[in-house]
Amino acid sequence: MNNQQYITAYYLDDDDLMKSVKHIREKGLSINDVLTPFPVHGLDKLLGHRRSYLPQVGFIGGAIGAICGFYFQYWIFTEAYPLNFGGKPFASIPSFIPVTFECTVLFAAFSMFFAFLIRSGLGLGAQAKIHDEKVTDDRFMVIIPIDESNRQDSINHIEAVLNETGAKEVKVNG
Amino acid sequence: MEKQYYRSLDELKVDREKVNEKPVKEFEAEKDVLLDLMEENNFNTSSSRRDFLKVFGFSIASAAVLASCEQPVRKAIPYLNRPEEITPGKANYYASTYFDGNDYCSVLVKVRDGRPIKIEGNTLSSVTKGGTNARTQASVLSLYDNARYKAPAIKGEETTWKNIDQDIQNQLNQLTQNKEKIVLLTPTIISPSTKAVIEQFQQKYPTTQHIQYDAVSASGILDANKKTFGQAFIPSYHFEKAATIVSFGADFLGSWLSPVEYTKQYVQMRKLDEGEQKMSHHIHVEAGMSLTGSNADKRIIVKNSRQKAVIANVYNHLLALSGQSTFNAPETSVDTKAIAEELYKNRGKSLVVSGSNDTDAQMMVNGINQLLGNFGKTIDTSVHLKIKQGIDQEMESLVQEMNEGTVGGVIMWNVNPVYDYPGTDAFSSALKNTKLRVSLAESKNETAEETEYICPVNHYLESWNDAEIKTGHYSLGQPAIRPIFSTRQGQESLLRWTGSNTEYHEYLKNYWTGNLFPASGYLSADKFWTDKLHDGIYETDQSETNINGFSSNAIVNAVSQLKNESTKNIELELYQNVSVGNGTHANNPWLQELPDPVTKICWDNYAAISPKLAEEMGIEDNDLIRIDQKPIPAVIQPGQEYKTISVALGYGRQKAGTVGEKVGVNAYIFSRFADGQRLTWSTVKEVNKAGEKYPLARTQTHHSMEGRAIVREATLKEYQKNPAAGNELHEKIESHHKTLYDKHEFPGHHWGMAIDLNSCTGCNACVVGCSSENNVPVVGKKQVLMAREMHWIRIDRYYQGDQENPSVVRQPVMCQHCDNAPCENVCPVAATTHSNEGINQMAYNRCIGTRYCNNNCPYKVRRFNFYDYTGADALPGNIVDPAEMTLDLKRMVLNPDVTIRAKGVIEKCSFCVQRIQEKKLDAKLENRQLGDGEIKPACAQACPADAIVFGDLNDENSKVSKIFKDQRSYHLLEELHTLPSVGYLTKIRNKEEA
Amino acid sequence: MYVSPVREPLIKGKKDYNKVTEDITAPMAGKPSKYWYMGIGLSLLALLAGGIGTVITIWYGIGTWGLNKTIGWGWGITNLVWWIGIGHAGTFISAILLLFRQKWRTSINRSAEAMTLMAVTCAGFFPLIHMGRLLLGFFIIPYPNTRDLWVNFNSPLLWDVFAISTYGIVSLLFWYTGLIPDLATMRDRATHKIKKAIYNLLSFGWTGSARHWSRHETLSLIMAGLAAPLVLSVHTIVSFDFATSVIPGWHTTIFPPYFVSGAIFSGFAMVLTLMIVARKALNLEDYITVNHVESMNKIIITTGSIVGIAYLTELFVAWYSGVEYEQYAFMNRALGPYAWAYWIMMTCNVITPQLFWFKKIRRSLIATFIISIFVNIGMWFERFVIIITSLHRDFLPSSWSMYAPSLVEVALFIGTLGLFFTLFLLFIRAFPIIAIAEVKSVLKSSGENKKHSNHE
Amino acid sequence: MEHKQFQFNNKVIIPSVLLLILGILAVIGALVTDIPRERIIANLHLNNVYFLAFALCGLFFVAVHSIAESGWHTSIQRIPEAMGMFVPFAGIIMLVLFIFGKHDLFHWTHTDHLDEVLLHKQPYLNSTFFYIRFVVYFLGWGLLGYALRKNSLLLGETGDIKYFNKQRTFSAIFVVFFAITSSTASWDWLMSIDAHWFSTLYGWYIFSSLLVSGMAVITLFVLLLRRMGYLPHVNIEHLNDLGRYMFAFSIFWMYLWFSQYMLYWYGNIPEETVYYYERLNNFENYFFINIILCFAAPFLIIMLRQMKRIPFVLGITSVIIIVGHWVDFYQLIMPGSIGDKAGFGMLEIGLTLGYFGLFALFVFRALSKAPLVPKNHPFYKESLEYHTNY
Repeated sequence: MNNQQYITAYYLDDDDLMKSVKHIREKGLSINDVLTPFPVHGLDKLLGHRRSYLPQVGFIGGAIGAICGFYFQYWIFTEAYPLNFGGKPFASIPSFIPVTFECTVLFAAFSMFFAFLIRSGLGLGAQAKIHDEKVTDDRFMVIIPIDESNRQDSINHIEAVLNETGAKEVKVNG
Repeated sequence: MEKQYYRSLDELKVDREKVNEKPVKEFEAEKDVLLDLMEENNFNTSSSRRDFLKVFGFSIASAAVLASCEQPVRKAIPYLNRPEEITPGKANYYASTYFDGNDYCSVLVKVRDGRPIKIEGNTLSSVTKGGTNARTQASVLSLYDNARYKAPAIKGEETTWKNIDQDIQNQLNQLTQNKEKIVLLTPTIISPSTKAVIEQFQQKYPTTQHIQYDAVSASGILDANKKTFGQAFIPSYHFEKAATIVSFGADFLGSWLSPVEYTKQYVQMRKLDEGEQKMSHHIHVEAGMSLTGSNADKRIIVKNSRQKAVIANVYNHLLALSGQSTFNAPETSVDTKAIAEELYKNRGKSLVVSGSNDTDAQMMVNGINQLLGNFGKTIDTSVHLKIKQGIDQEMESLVQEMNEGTVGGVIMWNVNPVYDYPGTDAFSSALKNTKLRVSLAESKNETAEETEYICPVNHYLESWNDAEIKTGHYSLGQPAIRPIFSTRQGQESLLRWTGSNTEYHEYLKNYWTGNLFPASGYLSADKFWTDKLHDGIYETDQSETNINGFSSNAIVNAVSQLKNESTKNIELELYQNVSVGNGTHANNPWLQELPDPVTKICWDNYAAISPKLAEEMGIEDNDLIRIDQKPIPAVIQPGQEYKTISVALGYGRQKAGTVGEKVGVNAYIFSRFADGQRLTWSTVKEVNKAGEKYPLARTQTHHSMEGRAIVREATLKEYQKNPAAGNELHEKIESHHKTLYDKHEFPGHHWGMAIDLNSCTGCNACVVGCSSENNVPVVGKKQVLMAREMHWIRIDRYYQGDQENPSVVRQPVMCQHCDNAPCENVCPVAATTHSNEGINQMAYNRCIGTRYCNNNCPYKVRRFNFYDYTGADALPGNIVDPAEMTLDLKRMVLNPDVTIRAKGVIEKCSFCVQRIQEKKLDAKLENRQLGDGEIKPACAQACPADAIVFGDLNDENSKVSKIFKDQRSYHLLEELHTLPSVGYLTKIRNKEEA
Repeated sequence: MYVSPVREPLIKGKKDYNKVTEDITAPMAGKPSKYWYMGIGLSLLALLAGGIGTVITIWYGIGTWGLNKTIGWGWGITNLVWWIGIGHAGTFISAILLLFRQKWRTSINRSAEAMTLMAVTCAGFFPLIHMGRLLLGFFIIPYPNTRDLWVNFNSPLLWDVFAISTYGIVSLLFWYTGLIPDLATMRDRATHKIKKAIYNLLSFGWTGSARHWSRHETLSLIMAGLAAPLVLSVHTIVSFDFATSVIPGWHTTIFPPYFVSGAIFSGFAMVLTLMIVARKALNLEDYITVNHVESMNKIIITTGSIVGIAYLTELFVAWYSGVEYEQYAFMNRALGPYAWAYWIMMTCNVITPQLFWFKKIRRSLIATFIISIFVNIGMWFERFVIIITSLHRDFLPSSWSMYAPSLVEVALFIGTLGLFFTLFLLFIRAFPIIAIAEVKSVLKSSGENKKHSNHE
Repeated sequence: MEHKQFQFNNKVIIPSVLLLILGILAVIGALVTDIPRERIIANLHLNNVYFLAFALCGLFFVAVHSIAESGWHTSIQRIPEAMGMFVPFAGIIMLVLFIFGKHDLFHWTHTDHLDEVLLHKQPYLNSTFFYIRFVVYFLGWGLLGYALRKNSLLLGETGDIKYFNKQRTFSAIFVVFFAITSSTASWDWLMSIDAHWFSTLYGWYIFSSLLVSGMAVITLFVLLLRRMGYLPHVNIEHLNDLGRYMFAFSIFWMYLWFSQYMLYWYGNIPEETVYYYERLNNFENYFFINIILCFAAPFLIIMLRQMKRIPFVLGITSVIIIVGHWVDFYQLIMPGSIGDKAGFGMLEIGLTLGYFGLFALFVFRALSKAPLVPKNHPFYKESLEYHTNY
């Protein structure tokens, strides 16, 4: 990140947060991010976030898993090494279903989990920029970027709007 | 079946030398099956075939080395020049003769890389006709018994043959000089050349008396025949000619005289092949449940003391029927009239035998057979069975003389009277009164241990021998391996002591060329000898000529003195079972682990008591009881006579080796002499509960079929009306068979096996044969108690009907090789699959031991290696091997064609796939079709009843295909649609009601 | 969101967000109590017993167990199924209850999921140790060996390998996904440097960003959607181990759903057993309330009744089928030598849970605790009955046999109990055993203090 | 929000009656042509059972949601309740059919030539006991259904917690009763058609079929009523939930179907496989169409959240499921009862549509008898403010 600076402020209640986010957006300020200790319902809509594509990723992952899992077994039983097991046909399709299913779930879960981590920039060793340690406890923090071209005005404006909403600890943050 | 019989190694020494003079020829490619196989498998290394052979030679050489001395086994010398008859990896078969004084069998010895590994029946013999019994099958293991005497010993100190010979000769000379009696005590000798050796010995030492001693004798028959025919002999019985068989306690399928021969004969009249409508009717009178009794159509329960009365009554009725004067027969509750009438109807087509040693009883049986005109028809008096020539009175006198101190020396050859003579130490104490005690013994036993001189004899597989089992029926025994230890065969010892230096081999050859060759019609004595050695048998139509006519005077005399014996006491009956027999082979683990065909108990003998008596006395299975103070575990035996307790002989050996010692109790002490004969039953004074438990290892604990159609049966009448009688289910089930997927195709062969439940007598030969062929581990009593025996084939036995006198059915069960096998489906690692020849195959090295297949097998034929029984496991030092089967010595018996299985692996019947492959290759190399019946799995091979037929189901004309189409044919649990490749034929009983 | 006043609060006491954090993280702070040490001592002792049993089994072989030629599976597979069953509660609570919008799950899903993972670990031990050749167990992995041989995809045991490992992995991912925000809380609360570093590493850099939350929720939901059929599939496949065979008593079509419901039944019982103790010991009574216990008891009575109906259905159809083997198998269960086990099973699984029809009992912690233990025992015996009584007398009476476990088998079972409790005790020291963020999200709608004043 | 009372007017009566007439015509048509009588009876049986299943699913839906203390369902619960009112009538027509046609349906009723297996089953499969069970089922379902409905109306009207608790009790009793009778009834009316065959799972399999097809019918009625301007408060979230139910239960049905099929396929024991053998060899089209309609189609169509939120898609899926499970019942009944006399033509289509008309008449009439929403139900407000994120 470059020198972009932000103003952070927090609220102690999710309802207050919702109200103020609405207010801030109405004032034409862009909100960089909102940090909350738990998922606040309806916040996405207020912030104008799109719905995540994770389900689609999961579907594709699952489909790949299903096809691979099934074909893997089918190939082994009919091409690689066909064996007569208890008189069952080589392509003993019902027998392939359980493993196919498990592969589907496994692939879907993996693809979604890693898509989630990658998309969110999370992962083993990823460093969080911690604005306030209480954010994961009971503080709901809004982060508003400062317009660097008009720094002081921007700061003033933002602080004013935030103070209107009853935000606490409004401060400039690097 | 075309089998190549090879002559012995020794015999070929001369030929080999000849071969060696010439430059060694490159072997012909088609002979070297294995090599070609390896090449086919693209072993494209730089090593030549010859190099490979050198390496391969190791295994052969190691065996050869082992056979000669006690050097480390693994040091080996490769064959640079291959002996002519040995192809690495190919087995040779040598004809030989098994006779241990008790059982006779003409056999082929399978020798693989210098080691005898398997005994098979010799089909050329008209006596045993390729059949074997359990003990014959197991005898190969005794060769490698660690309890064998390994070198001559004087007073327990090992010595050289020279020393011991000198000592003994000195002493013998001394005794002869002093005119002191020398006794040569042997079991029945049926070897003509040995008899000549003994005669030679007697000439050298004239005070020598030769006594033949049979622990379980036929002295009664000999005596009776002496009285009625003027000569003590045993005739030839012909069960195959008898439409009605009445046996009074003669267990002729299990232990009486010549069971293999009789089984062969008996089943001829029991088989209902190819639409045969008739079978013999078998009535069996006995007290305990014997193998034969359990096969009878009608089993009449009579205690031993009353059997004579039954015989007398039958005789009396027959006298009446044939219009002769009757006598005052003691009363009996048995409907003897019906028996007599049936016999009378079948004059000349009936056979009455008795297992009793009571001369009177046997004479009456002779009288009955005479009245029925059976002599000359079902009983041949002109051909004598030479087995069991021991006269009990001679032994009795000997002990008396020894006690009196009139016997100077005793040479005991392969006898064990200290163990098997009646009373606890009657013989042992008598023996102490002799000056010279020599033992010619094969392995550790009670008698030898009480002698100063132990001269170890060869195992029969290391020995030359001959036998005349019946008049004119000769057979030869030849060594299949050089003596493993410093042993010498008995004949040779006797020859040495006479001062002769002739090798017995020479002696034998001379005897044959001198005595038998002239009448043989052969032009060359050498040719005669090599031919007979190749065949193993030499049969002539000689007959005994000096038999007097039948005289009934003695019988008349005897019946006039019959008393109405009646006792309320409990009687004790002693019998031999099919495994341990008379006890000689007690140290053979295959036999010890062989479940009794009736009780399914192994590793012990026990007191079989009737359910009623047990209830009265409050005895349960495994309760220790005391019979005249002697503790013995009890087993409740359905069909046992109310007040008879049966105990098997042959157990309770005190000195026999690790396996056989202290297994069970010695029941010989209960046998007794009466009227000059040794009897195997007696009355007991008291029987009481000891209040302890003694767990008996039993391989089958549930005895009812629970009304399931497992063994299907019908009566002969029903069968005659409808060949599918008892098997109606089969057609019904077949018609309902629906499948959700098509059967796999078996384009080449589809192996199948048919088992005739009518023929199977339950003799267990197949079980040992299988163990021997397939290296089936022995697990010991403790593991059997935990139901972990490993047998690949078992004989299920079920009782039906009331427990007073139930009917018995048996069913050999091995892997059914189902085409829809529930076991194959579930193996996660594909260790068990179906071959394209219909075989359910196990890849042992792939198995990880989930036991899932075992659970899923409806037949429960899969066996799991719970411990390391074989030493094949990767982790050393945790072997469970109660029978010492992992000793290098005993491992020599392993069949190299069959992998030994590691701990944690499932194993099971493979249809002897190694035999299938071998025969297929043979046929391929010879560029011909594989013939039907050419392949015989070990069980089918061993079966004396020919109950098991193996072949190709894809071949319409094969015997097995035909049997499968028989209306009696069905599959076990066929309603499960497992599509087994094993079929059974319903059991048909020749009796009135179902 | 509006919540009807008829509903009982899910979180008791006057809580705010901070209080929630404080309460839930309290058990991890400070030194463990002496009870904790006693507990872990006992658990480790049990684990040691299991370790000894394992070594004996591997060294001497399966012969040290009580199995025989007829009965190839005994306590080992009984324990496998039992543990796997217990492992079903966690995912069921998280996934299926989530889909069915049962809010009360939020207080217990974390620990239940953790128990799932622990139980699956214990379960996974048994198929390994019961193998005759454990050292060659890798054969079960589908790879072509030197002879190009693969594995047998027809085998339910192989399906098990896939099912159990997939279940383990997905459960772990699911559990961990839920744990990430709470780990961030722990990170931010940690004062000790090393502790903070560890939590920092484990929390994957979580900030609580609204975007992340949005994706996180989607991920949780879809994972729940995946886990729901997965949880069904696992015990279904375990049931296939038995039902695909032809053995009477095993080969029956009702097994898949009946096993699943039995699994949830036993899983809930185990969760109850532990939670009733844990809520007290860790002072979490406000979060895991009697209301929660009652809700779980309702699930127990439902699944218990389903299991009961399945028992009866099996019995009836065994008779109705007219197949003599089936009939005998069930007669033998009820009246044969193992009838005692059958009646323990019947009593514990069918009769005792019916007591929960009474509201008093349903809401009594002591009664619930006792009954939950009964159910645990009953469900263990259910598997024992299914495995042993079916195998010990199947088609051919000649092979019928009896089974009793050896000390080694008992030790192995005790060992897994030790493992389970060790892991659980470590878990409560290391991770918040209630999902902090999730509880906070329902605090307003279902908490006691804000109960009557909430409006959107 | 203002709620209209449902009007049982010509707008709904005429189409229903037309369908009913179509059905009657189909039967008459079949009678005058050479269609075997057995085929008509088997079809009547099929529809009797199938439409009874809808009705029972209605009751079950209400009962289960009451027990689970669900909130969202309150706004649509009148529809399943109304469906449940069909139960008594279904009982009557079923009884009539059994009296006249049981010999064509059930081989075990031919008591003069039973084989040993059927003789063995006689203690259960005999006409007397069959009718006794029949009466017990309908008495139980009818009375409990009536109680549920009546109590629900009272609760909706008064909002009294007493009725709330009472409803829970009735529901619990119904669920327990239904858990047992749904299995036994399916054995009686369906499994015993293949009298030799058996499957322990059968009852639960039928139950799953009942659940998913009933859910589709509920959805269809909800959509229909919305289309007609009723139920304005039912928003996309409720539809989404109904869609999720259909989706989940389709998977559940497939799961049970697979469990039963796979286990019998795997064991390959003739006495079990004969069932599938018949269907795979003589009814293979129905066999596969069944799977496609009941599982593959709904699974693929409404897997994504977006699709569940399109009423039209949901409607189409409902119809597919209803047709699919009709096929399911067809292949459950036909092979065992009439075998090669089975067919598919105007009779089958017409008769089924006729039953639909009949069923609709009952449902519409019942809907008109009470307010469409339980406005004082304690959870009703939850339902109104219902929104989901998934």
